[in-house]
Amino acid sequence: MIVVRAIKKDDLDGLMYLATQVGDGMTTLKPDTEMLSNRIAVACASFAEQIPPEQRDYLFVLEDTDNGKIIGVSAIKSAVGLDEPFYNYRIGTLVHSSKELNVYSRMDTLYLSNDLTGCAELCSLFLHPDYRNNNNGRLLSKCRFLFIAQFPHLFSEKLIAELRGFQYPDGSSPFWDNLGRHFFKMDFNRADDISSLGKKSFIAELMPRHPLYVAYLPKVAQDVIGQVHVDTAPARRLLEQEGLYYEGFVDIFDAGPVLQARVNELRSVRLSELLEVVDCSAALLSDPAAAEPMLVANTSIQDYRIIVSDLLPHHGQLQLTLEQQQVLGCSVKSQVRAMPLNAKNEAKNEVRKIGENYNEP
Amino acid sequence: MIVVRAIKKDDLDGLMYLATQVGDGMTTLKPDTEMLSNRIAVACASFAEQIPPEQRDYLFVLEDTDNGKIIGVSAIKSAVGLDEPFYNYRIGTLVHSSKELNVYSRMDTLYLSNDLTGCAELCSLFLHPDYRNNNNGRLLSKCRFLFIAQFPHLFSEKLIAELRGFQYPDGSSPFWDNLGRHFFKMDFNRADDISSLGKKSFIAELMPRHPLYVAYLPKVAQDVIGQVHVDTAPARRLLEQEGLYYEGFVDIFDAGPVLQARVNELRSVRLSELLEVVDCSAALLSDPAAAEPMLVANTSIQDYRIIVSDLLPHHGQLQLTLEQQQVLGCSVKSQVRAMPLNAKNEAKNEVRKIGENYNEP
Amino acid sequence: MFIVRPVATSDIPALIELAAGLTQGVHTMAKTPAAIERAVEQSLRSFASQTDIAGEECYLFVLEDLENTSSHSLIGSAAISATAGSKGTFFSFRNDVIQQVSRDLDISHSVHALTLCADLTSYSQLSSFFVRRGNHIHPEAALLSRARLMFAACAPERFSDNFFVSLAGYTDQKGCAPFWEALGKKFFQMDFLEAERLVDGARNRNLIVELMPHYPVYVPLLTGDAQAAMGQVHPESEVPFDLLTKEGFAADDFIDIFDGGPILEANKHALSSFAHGLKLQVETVSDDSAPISTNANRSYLVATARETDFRATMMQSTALENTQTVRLSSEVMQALNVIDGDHVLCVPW
Amino acid sequence: MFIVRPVATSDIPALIELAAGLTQGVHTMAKTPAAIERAVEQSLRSFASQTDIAGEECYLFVLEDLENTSSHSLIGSAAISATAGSKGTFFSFRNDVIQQVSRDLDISHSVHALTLCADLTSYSQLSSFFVRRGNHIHPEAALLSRARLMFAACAPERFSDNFFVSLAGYTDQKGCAPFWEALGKKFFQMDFLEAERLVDGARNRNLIVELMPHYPVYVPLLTGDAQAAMGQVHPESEVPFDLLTKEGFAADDFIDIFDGGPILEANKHALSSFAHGLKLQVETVSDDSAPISTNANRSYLVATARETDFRATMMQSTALENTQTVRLSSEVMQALNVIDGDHVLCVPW
Repeated sequence: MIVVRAIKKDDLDGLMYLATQVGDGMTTLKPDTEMLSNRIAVACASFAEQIPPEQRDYLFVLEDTDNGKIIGVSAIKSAVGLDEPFYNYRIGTLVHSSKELNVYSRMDTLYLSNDLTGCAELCSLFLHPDYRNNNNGRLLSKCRFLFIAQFPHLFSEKLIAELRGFQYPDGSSPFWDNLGRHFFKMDFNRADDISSLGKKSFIAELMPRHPLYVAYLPKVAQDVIGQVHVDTAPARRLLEQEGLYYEGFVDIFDAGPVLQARVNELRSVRLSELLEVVDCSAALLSDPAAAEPMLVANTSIQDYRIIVSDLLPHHGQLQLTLEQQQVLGCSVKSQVRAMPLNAKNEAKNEVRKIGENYNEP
Repeated sequence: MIVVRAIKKDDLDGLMYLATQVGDGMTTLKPDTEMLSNRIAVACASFAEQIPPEQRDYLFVLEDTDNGKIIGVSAIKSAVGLDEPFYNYRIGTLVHSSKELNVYSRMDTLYLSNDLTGCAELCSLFLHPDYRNNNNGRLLSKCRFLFIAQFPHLFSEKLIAELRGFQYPDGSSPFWDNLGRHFFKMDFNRADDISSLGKKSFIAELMPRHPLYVAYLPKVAQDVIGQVHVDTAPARRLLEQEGLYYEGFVDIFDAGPVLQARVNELRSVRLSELLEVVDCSAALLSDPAAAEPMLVANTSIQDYRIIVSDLLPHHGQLQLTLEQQQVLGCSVKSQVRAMPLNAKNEAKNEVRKIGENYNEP
Repeated sequence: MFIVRPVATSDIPALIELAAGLTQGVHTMAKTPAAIERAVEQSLRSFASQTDIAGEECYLFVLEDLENTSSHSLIGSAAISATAGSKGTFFSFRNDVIQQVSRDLDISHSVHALTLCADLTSYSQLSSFFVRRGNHIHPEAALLSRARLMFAACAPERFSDNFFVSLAGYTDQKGCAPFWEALGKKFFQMDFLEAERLVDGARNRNLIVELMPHYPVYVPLLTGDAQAAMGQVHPESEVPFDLLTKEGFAADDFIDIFDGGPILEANKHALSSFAHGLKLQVETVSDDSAPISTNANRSYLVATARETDFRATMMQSTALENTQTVRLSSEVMQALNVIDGDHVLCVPW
Repeated sequence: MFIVRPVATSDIPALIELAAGLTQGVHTMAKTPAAIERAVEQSLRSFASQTDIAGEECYLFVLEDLENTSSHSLIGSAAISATAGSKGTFFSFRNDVIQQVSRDLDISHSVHALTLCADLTSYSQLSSFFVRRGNHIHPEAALLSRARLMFAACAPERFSDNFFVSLAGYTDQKGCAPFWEALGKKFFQMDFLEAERLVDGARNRNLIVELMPHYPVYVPLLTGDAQAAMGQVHPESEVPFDLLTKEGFAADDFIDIFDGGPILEANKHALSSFAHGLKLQVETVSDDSAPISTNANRSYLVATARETDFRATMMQSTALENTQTVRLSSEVMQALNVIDGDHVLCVPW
């Protein structure tokens, strides 16, 4: 069976192997033993609630219980920007109008901002290529929403996810080439190296600080503001279905969108339910014809576990098989939190692609 | 019976009378025949869909059908800032940090912005003092949400409501006194006159355009940013229960909060239902013990009408009395749109006060 | 013989004729008959005013060819305003340098930015310079350009301590300005010549602050064309540019908000007419037919030192640097309307 | 008799003793023995350098009382840096004026704002001025302050064309600066003296751009105390302030980013030592016991015109304005280490 669970200390080897499978473009999962073991240590302290909520980094792994292999990872960082400034461009509007000349110009502007400081962030999702099938990708992404629904008091008001911005097939970014490059008098490879070390704030210090009119940029750069990389489009739709929106914040390098949501408006917070576990050996409570995949999680933070099950809840009860109960670490009469894996308006064909190309930075 | 309906040309006298009952602080409802008849003309053209959606101004009146009196008014302006710039301060964050000195300063900033340009606005709510009882205040406010739910295609992505900011009992504003006044070298009475003519943009031109750190202001001014006038607190809660949030935009004069929502996240859009009208003479379909006030509206834009009824819908049907059907201009088998008047989490005692002190500018 | 003198009402027809040769977007001289009449009236009022601080005055001068007895004797005009912002705030772009520092990357570099500013509002402004057949530096063009400053040197209380001139910037054959395309057009939503026509060449109108950007414009974000046009002078303004830089004006700190053309500015002490002007007493040459001196090999501009009935012309003379008096020919004396014992201001050519 | 000369290694103990009299947050002279040693070493390197453009040099001078034979003969020090930003960008607040216009209200007014800028980075900077018992303008204080500029006038290629001095601003008895309270403290989160200690009085460190506001600070939003402190000089800096304004420095355009103290600046042509300095040849007085002249009623500062072994002192003399030579007493010649025929720079007192 496939389960997502809180990471443990002895997952280092498994995570290292997974990291070697990650290509470029994912700055937070590099095959570096020291970096990863540090991160695991922070994650374990997070699930154990040994460090303050705003310092936590919840790391989830996808395990194939048949062979004990770790085949995917995803994370929630409790708060961004508290160690070093977290920069974005915010798109604003300025109106210039003159009645005398009968001119009304509504102009988009870019403000270098740290407005998202303190938000929780979804990040570091990676699924092994061999397992990009069934519901694995969606489980890996959505497990985090159910976690937040179970422990909303651990999170700040807002949740964000940074998505990769538009690139040409050669990897170049028309936004960077027409904006950042002018202010960054340094070889691009060095910029890239620094950026991949997560040192974005160093680069932001060199970016223009006064508001910029978007109209100053060539059309090719204007057009990609808030656009995702073609491979990231399915991930964007999935997050939007969970209640995240593009609210005008973009990455300072490639103008990729930041999606954001109020935690209490998330689909999982609004619609997930606490249910009582009922054994499966008795007659089915719900109509098997109406079955649809449900995310089902236990309520333990320290040993958080979540699976996909096919039976619908009925009057506050949910039937689980013995194996499912074992994998979740629960038993009859335990409480579990559950919600449909797919949002009502999810176009199934699209989200099937999740996990294939999903790259969170 | 009490009904809210689209305003009509011959409501001028009724509206004029109402306007004479309005005190200060409400800039959009002055007892000025020309101004009001112009506004009614625009509103009639709006309901008749004779002008483009972004120019519309939907004006609703509360009528006591027993005596034909107009006893309240409220409105939705389709889009702000398209005639003259619509200014707000936006609260942003800037982080200044130096590792060398081990200093990390997270600073709130004020940006003069036109970001809300094009949003729809809730405005002009006033209820005659004699009728500030029962559900009249809430009907008058909430009728607009059901209207939006019925005709969402007529509205832009976002809806806002400006709320009056904090004032001392003598009517002075610590925010204005410590910010605007420094830049507005003009007698305050003149400023107030100009502002009450709706000429805010003229004043905004004199306000500082570069981002301001909130920390520059005295604490007494910092503290009232985003705070409502004490009389406006119930209105704020009501709007928040319908799905509006304070997202960091405030008035440039008194720093009163602007509440905003995505139209498709409004409670009315998410939860209201289209129901079939069923006569009341037959047996009650729903449990009368479970009765709770419902907002019920017809589906006509030109002759929009909305009342409060006490019976719950049942399996897509709603029972209405003959009188209710007549007032709504519908009959058996007609479609109506309905939702519970009160949001689940509404604290009833608080919202009772709505209408008593509710003043939208 | 050429003289510069204050404009008179009778000059209006000649000015209207002269204005036919103006290029739109280049010359700041009044173009329509109505505007010319207004400028002349304002000048008459300005010269007649009793003033001891710089205010709304604008002094208009004409260049006359005394040897041309036809109706075409008036061949140029030039003006000087007491303050650029007399009727509002005068806007320009200031060339700012913004320092960008990243400690951890050990990088510190400066970025150029243009800031809309009102710094020149209280300066005195030279404008409206135009000379018929003016594509080379003729001495009379220099006379016309510099006579304004000699007047200012004679009546410093009428002017600011600082002067500037905004010269037309680069436009292509079609009247299209690359700097405007990259900047002003995005806010004004119209072509350069249309905008110049609507604002009537002015840079002191409130609509400018309504439409132009309030935040620094980072130069690296402008198109290459626009960056190249910054501070570049229009071919038709090269003559005044050369004359003015020779006089002591310097371009660097400010450019025009519309076409990016250079704005030349100077403190009065940096200007030849102030720094090297010699106030001397007139001494009549007894025998007018004889040469003034065989050593009269220096060229000077000479102007009346009085404030009313100002006149300026050119002459040859011996070196005047260590003298208290100057000998003028009767022709020059007549042209300047001075007599023995009057004072004149002489500036080396 | 007082002389000013370049610092020598042997002066270090005396400088350390001198530094005991410094007030923190007021004096920019090096305070710790290690910092003093570094400053002396840098000065020795700077004087020894062969340079024709202004770079990282910093020249340190000392004031010596030749009549005091005790170990306390060294009574002051002053420095001049070739460029303020040699080790980074020099930051200051520029006094900007922002124009606010509302057409429909028919209002146009200007608002003062302070902009963090790097404009002074390439200027030469005077600093480290300190004289023991220096609360009044003693002639020797003037000698010390001005000798630096006389050196610059003799070796202009070593310096910028523009000079500035930042003087300590107003602080109260407790060392609290109202300007800092209203501004810097909000970003640095520490008291004024603590911040000055941490940055070591420097204004050219990257942490400044990391912490200080990047947007103009509107002056009307500052507290009344802070506004009053803008450009106000600390009582202990009144002597240098008076000396420098007399020399030709002007305060107006810039203030210090920490305490709001005045920054005085000038183009070299505005400074007496450049504008009124007379380069004259030394003529020995034959009979040293006789008075040089009964008309020796003018006071001059006199300095060696050479770049190495610079010396400056004061003397009485006849008027030197129209002469090519100057007669020096043997005492002065000895103090300056010059002989007959050498050149010296004389500046009226």
